[in-house]
Amino acid sequence: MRGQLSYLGVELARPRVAFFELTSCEGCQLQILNNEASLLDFLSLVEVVNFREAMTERHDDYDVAFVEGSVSRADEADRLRAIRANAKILVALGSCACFGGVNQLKNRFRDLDWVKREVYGDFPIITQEVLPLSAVVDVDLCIYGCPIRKEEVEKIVTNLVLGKAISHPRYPVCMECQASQNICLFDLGEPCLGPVTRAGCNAWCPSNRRGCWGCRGPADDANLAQLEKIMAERGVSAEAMLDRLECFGGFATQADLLRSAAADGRKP
Amino acid sequence: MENRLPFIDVLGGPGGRRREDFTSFEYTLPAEITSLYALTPTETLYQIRIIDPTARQRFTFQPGQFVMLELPGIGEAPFSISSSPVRHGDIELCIRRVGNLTNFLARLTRGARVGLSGPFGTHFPVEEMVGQDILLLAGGLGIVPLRSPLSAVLENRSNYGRVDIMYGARNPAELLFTYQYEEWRRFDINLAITVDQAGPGWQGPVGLITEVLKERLGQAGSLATGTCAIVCGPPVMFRFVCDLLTRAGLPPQKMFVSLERRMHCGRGKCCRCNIGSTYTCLDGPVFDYWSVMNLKEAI
Amino acid sequence: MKLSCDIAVKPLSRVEGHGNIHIRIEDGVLQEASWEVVETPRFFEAMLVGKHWENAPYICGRICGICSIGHTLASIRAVENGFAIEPSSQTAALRLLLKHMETLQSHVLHLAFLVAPDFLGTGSVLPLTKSHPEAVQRALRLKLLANDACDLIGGRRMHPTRTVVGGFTMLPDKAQLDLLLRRLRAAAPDLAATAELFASFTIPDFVRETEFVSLKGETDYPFIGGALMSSDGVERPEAGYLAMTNEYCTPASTAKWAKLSRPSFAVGALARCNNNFHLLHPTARAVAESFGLAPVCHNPFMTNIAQLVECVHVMADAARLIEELLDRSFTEPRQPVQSRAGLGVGAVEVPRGILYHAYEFDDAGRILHADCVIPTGQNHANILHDLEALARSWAAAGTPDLEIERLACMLVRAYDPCISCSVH
Amino acid sequence: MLFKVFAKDELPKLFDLLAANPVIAPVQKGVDQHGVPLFDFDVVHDFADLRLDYTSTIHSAKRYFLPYAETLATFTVDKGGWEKQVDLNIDRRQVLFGLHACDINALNKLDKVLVQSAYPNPFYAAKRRNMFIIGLQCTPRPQCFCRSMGTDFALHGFDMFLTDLGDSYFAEILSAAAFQFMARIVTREPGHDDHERYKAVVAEKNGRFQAKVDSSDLTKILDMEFESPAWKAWGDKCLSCGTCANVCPTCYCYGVEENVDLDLTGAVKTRRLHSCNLIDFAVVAGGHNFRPHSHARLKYRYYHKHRGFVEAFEEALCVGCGRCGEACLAGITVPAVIASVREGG
Ligand SMILES: Cc1cc2nc3c(=O)[nH]c(=O)nc-3n(C[C@H](O)[C@H](O)[C@H](O)COP(=O)(O)OP(=O)(O)OC[C@H]3O[C@@H](n4cnc5c(N)ncnc54)[C@H](O)[C@@H]3O)c2cc1C
Ligand code: SF4
Ligand code: SF4
Ligand code: SF4
Repeated sequence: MRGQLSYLGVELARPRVAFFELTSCEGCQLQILNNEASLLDFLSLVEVVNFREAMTERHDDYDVAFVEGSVSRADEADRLRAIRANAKILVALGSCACFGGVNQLKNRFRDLDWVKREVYGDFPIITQEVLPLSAVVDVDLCIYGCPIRKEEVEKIVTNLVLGKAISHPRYPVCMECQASQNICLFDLGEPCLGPVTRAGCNAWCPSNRRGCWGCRGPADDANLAQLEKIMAERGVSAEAMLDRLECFGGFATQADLLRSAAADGRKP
Repeated sequence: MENRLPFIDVLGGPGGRRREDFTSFEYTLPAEITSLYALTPTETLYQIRIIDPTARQRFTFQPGQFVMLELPGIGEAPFSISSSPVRHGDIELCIRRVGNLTNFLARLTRGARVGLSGPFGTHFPVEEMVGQDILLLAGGLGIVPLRSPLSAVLENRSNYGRVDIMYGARNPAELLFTYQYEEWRRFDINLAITVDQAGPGWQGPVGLITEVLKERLGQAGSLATGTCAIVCGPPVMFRFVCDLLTRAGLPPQKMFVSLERRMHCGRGKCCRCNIGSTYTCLDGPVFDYWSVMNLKEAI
Repeated sequence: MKLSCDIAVKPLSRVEGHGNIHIRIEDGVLQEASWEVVETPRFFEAMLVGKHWENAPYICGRICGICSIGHTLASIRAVENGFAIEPSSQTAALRLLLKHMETLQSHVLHLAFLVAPDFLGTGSVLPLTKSHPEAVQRALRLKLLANDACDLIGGRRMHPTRTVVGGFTMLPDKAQLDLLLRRLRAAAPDLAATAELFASFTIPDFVRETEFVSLKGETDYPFIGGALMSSDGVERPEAGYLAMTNEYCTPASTAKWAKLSRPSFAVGALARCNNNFHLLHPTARAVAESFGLAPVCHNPFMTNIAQLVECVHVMADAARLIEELLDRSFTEPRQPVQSRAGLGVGAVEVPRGILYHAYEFDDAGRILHADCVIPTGQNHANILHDLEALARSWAAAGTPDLEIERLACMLVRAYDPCISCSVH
Repeated sequence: MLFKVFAKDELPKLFDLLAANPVIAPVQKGVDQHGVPLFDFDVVHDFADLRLDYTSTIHSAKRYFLPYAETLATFTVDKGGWEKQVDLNIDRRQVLFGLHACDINALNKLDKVLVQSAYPNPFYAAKRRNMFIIGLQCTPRPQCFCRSMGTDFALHGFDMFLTDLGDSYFAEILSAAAFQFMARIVTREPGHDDHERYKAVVAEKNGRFQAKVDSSDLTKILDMEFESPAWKAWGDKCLSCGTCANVCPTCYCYGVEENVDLDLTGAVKTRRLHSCNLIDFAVVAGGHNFRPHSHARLKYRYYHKHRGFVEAFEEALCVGCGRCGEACLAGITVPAVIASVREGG
């Protein structure tokens, strides 16, 4: 039913792919199912051998493992290591996997006992500091975004099949935002992390008049010091800048710096 | 309907424009790979022939010029023609695997279709070198563009004086065109080869190409008047080699270098190869050293 | 007759998140029936502490990828209620339309991709692309329509970008809305054919009496805000949600469980249908009746049918909303927000049931304390009790292992659990 | 050149005649946080949507000639080989209604490099030739320095050019097509009064310029100040975001991206506007970056525009529209950069 794949006379292997999730909202996997128009083409390009969200069958011999979510418990770290051992290519799918995502927001409290009590009272529960995949295993490829963009996943998978290198834009979101003819949000009085965030989302948020919150992490050579000045000049509070920087974990280092600089007692 | 302004077809419709003007862009000649020969684990020599015989015959080029080679959806990139200009649209390209296009090319087999456009750029003025001594200095992949002027010289060897090739590679395994060295020597070419690191069985010199050049200069103290140099290699090499040659009395307009920049069109439109006012694709890739010396950021 | 079995499904597939089923029968006697939720907690409620109100909908939408729109809307509603902001009628209409489209996309995804394989005897939708290509294409078309609509109104189908406290950052283009209306109308046959497919399935016959909790509609089938009700007769205002949920921790689960008049209750499409049947669009009611779905239905497997009925309802109601929106001239999309100290609660019916977000604010509008009660969390106890009852009957009947496993999975799947969301 | 004068209420009639073709014109896109209207070019259907009183647009009209992203070629691929299809992405004439002189001059500059040089770009040329352009006299803003760049008046590159004389328009007619359209509305020959009024309007305009760039000897100064500390200072501010290139009417540098279709039966080659301020602009094989620092890239932008282009075409690749300075969040403006480099830091 599915013949050998080939392109320009070069025979291509159909990769066996598997999807896994750790601590996450499972949205990035869902984005793949959200590919209505091209889902069937996508499915004929690869052989899905493991996708718990969509299918019951599973196999452990896969070439490419897409892992969504971050690591927040010891058992997850073990699962991740096992996946790493099986996979030829391990892909971090989405911001949780790449940077810790929103999950890492709890790391800012340092005091994990307080965090547990706040939600579960005295009931015992296991959790640890939230980590991106790369803190536990080697990651071959990152697909950024919260959520990921299906067009990007399709392009990446096509390139994987073809053996083309996967490269992300190295420049910031502004580039795509301006090319979308948007009014810059700063002109509307809204803060935006577009000038420092890695492009590739096609300025998803600014095109909808929502400032960028940096879900794709920093662009190469991001000039955060200048953005801080710009925000301050325009009357954006340091807190609002920090909220955005710390939201998805991509700017964790800078957020930590800002937070300790502010030390504004927001910690309970 | 009279308010509708008539459409102007720039490719051929009214307006009396020359058709060729506008079709040179994105116009690729269908070509085929007639042979692939792996020179090293990373470099392959491709023979590429324009399929249409008339177009093949019409495709003429000068040594040092480059073509844009295209594979759909994989990429398009500039490559120096490495073969003799006598052969027209049946060219040789020596390509190093560094990225998408070059890696995919290496997976193709004989008979595969590629798209070719060009030739583009400036060339080494070998006709003007008649009667003179020629120094060919190459580092690494730099030997590839030098092979074309070398072929031109070999076609008319007696027209030229002393010809030296000084060629450096990182290690013996990376040396290109080893099978031709004997042939070159037979044509009375002084071939000096050096490597950064010796490998098993390596008898020749170890060290930088500048050392080899110093040795050559040392013999005569300085260079004979009526010497030309052609230099091609990584950016750092240019500076050292050209400095040495300048000190040896070679005037800058008699040294020719071939520069490499990122290119997306080869036609002076994408600006990616731009160095100040200069387009590497239109004003280069071959420059005399005088022009390059005066270009900020060139080397 | 077979008398013993030990079945462990670990983890259950074709659901959102990780949950394990374990059933052990020895000599015809049920020894253990468990529903274990092993998902890792993310501590959203803690994350919000100290954050300015503006963060809440943005962060909380990330509780769940499937119902991110519902979470965002519940979060926005909680903030707006806390600050006593009344959304404009334009905002309310757009939010409801957005909500409908999320309901449609989520229900279709569940029915066609996660549930249908069970009835057609496959492990996933993949074989169905060959055996039932039209059915798959139909579902894909419906999902695409719903997702495109979410893009149009919310800016993005998942983790919406245009929805903010006070309204929207941007309004949809009217020409696009008009196109959506035409697409909605044209999609009716796809939904009808999907209903026909489900009519050909045999829905397992199982009844266990339980309590159903949902929003209480006044004039419309309820989705966003309003009073809370249960089929056992409990009624509470929105802000009194704690009295409806009574969350507690249990060792079997990293999610909190809930109870009301009985040891467990159910929320979701079946609960909504049971409690507000008379408010369904007439065409939806007709579909319900054709499946023999009438209040109060106590067969949890009928949740799938209730979802189908709701698809019909939301498509019809969405068309009405768009017509209304097209008739009015749009005003400013966003109203100003003035924060104040106090508590805000937002209750929203998301695909899997009633969802609550509640925040307590300080004077500066920062969150002092947050609480989110997720529909699947409220369903966990009911799922367990259903499993126990079913397992007992299987033990008595000597049902074969494979059949037990299949039905147990189908039962849990019928609840369309959103497990990672319930743990959050 | 032919001059005509017509009453203001004739303009909607002219618009309606031209509206048989797609019309692109300045419209209001919103207001900024201080209530100042924001304009941009867009396709219009109704004369009432036109904002001929616009100051400047956020983005230039460049994208109607050089789209930010454009398909250069598509390929069909099968077992036997492949075919390339090239479409210039334009199949009808369009009308650009209300372009200021600076922007017309920007097109004239682009013509030089994209049409009147070796290997003309047919994608640009086709759109340029098929754009019927109505120029419009502007009211300079404080940040406009077109007068310094010699681009405050357009001599060619348009079909007709309108100047608002209060109750009527003064029209310069350059093309036969424009002449034919003018014959369909009520016009009259300009009289002495009209000439006087025209000159007064122009004098008034000239008096409004505030920003200045001293471009005398600039090519040489840029060379001499190659190592100026000013570059480093500006580079530290630069966000390397490419916004300046996106809004600029004359920036045309691009990159090409090739993608294979998901079903492996075709491919697309896309041209995408790039910016010399982006970090990867000058990266070559092996990852070597010729301009790894933002100051080197920023300097390069000025080198290309105010030195390289001047050497090649005897004019700068900047029309002084001020858009880049206004769009730049870091506040990097052409007059300020050039002044500081002139001073040697
Ligand atoms: C005038 C000229 C002549 C050349 N002649 C030869 C030759 O004879 N043999 C040969 O092997 N190579 C030659 N090159 C280099 C060759 O063009 C690049 O190696 C090629 O573009 C890589 O393409 P790719 O798709 O495989 O790599 P990509 O996947 O595009 O990129 C891989 C790496 O190469 C860089 N790169 C991309 N495009 C270029 C480019 N145009 N020039 C330089 N680096 C680039 C990328 O930044 C990246 O670091 C020449 C370059 C020029 C400008
Ligand atoms: S809205 Fe954001 S991304 Fe867009 S140009 Fe402005 S700062 Fe850049
Ligand atoms: S605009 Fe920013 S927050 Fe939005 S998707 Fe892009 S990178 Fe993420
Ligand atoms: S002022 Fe800026 S935007 Fe305008 S033409 Fe000059 S460089 Fe371009």
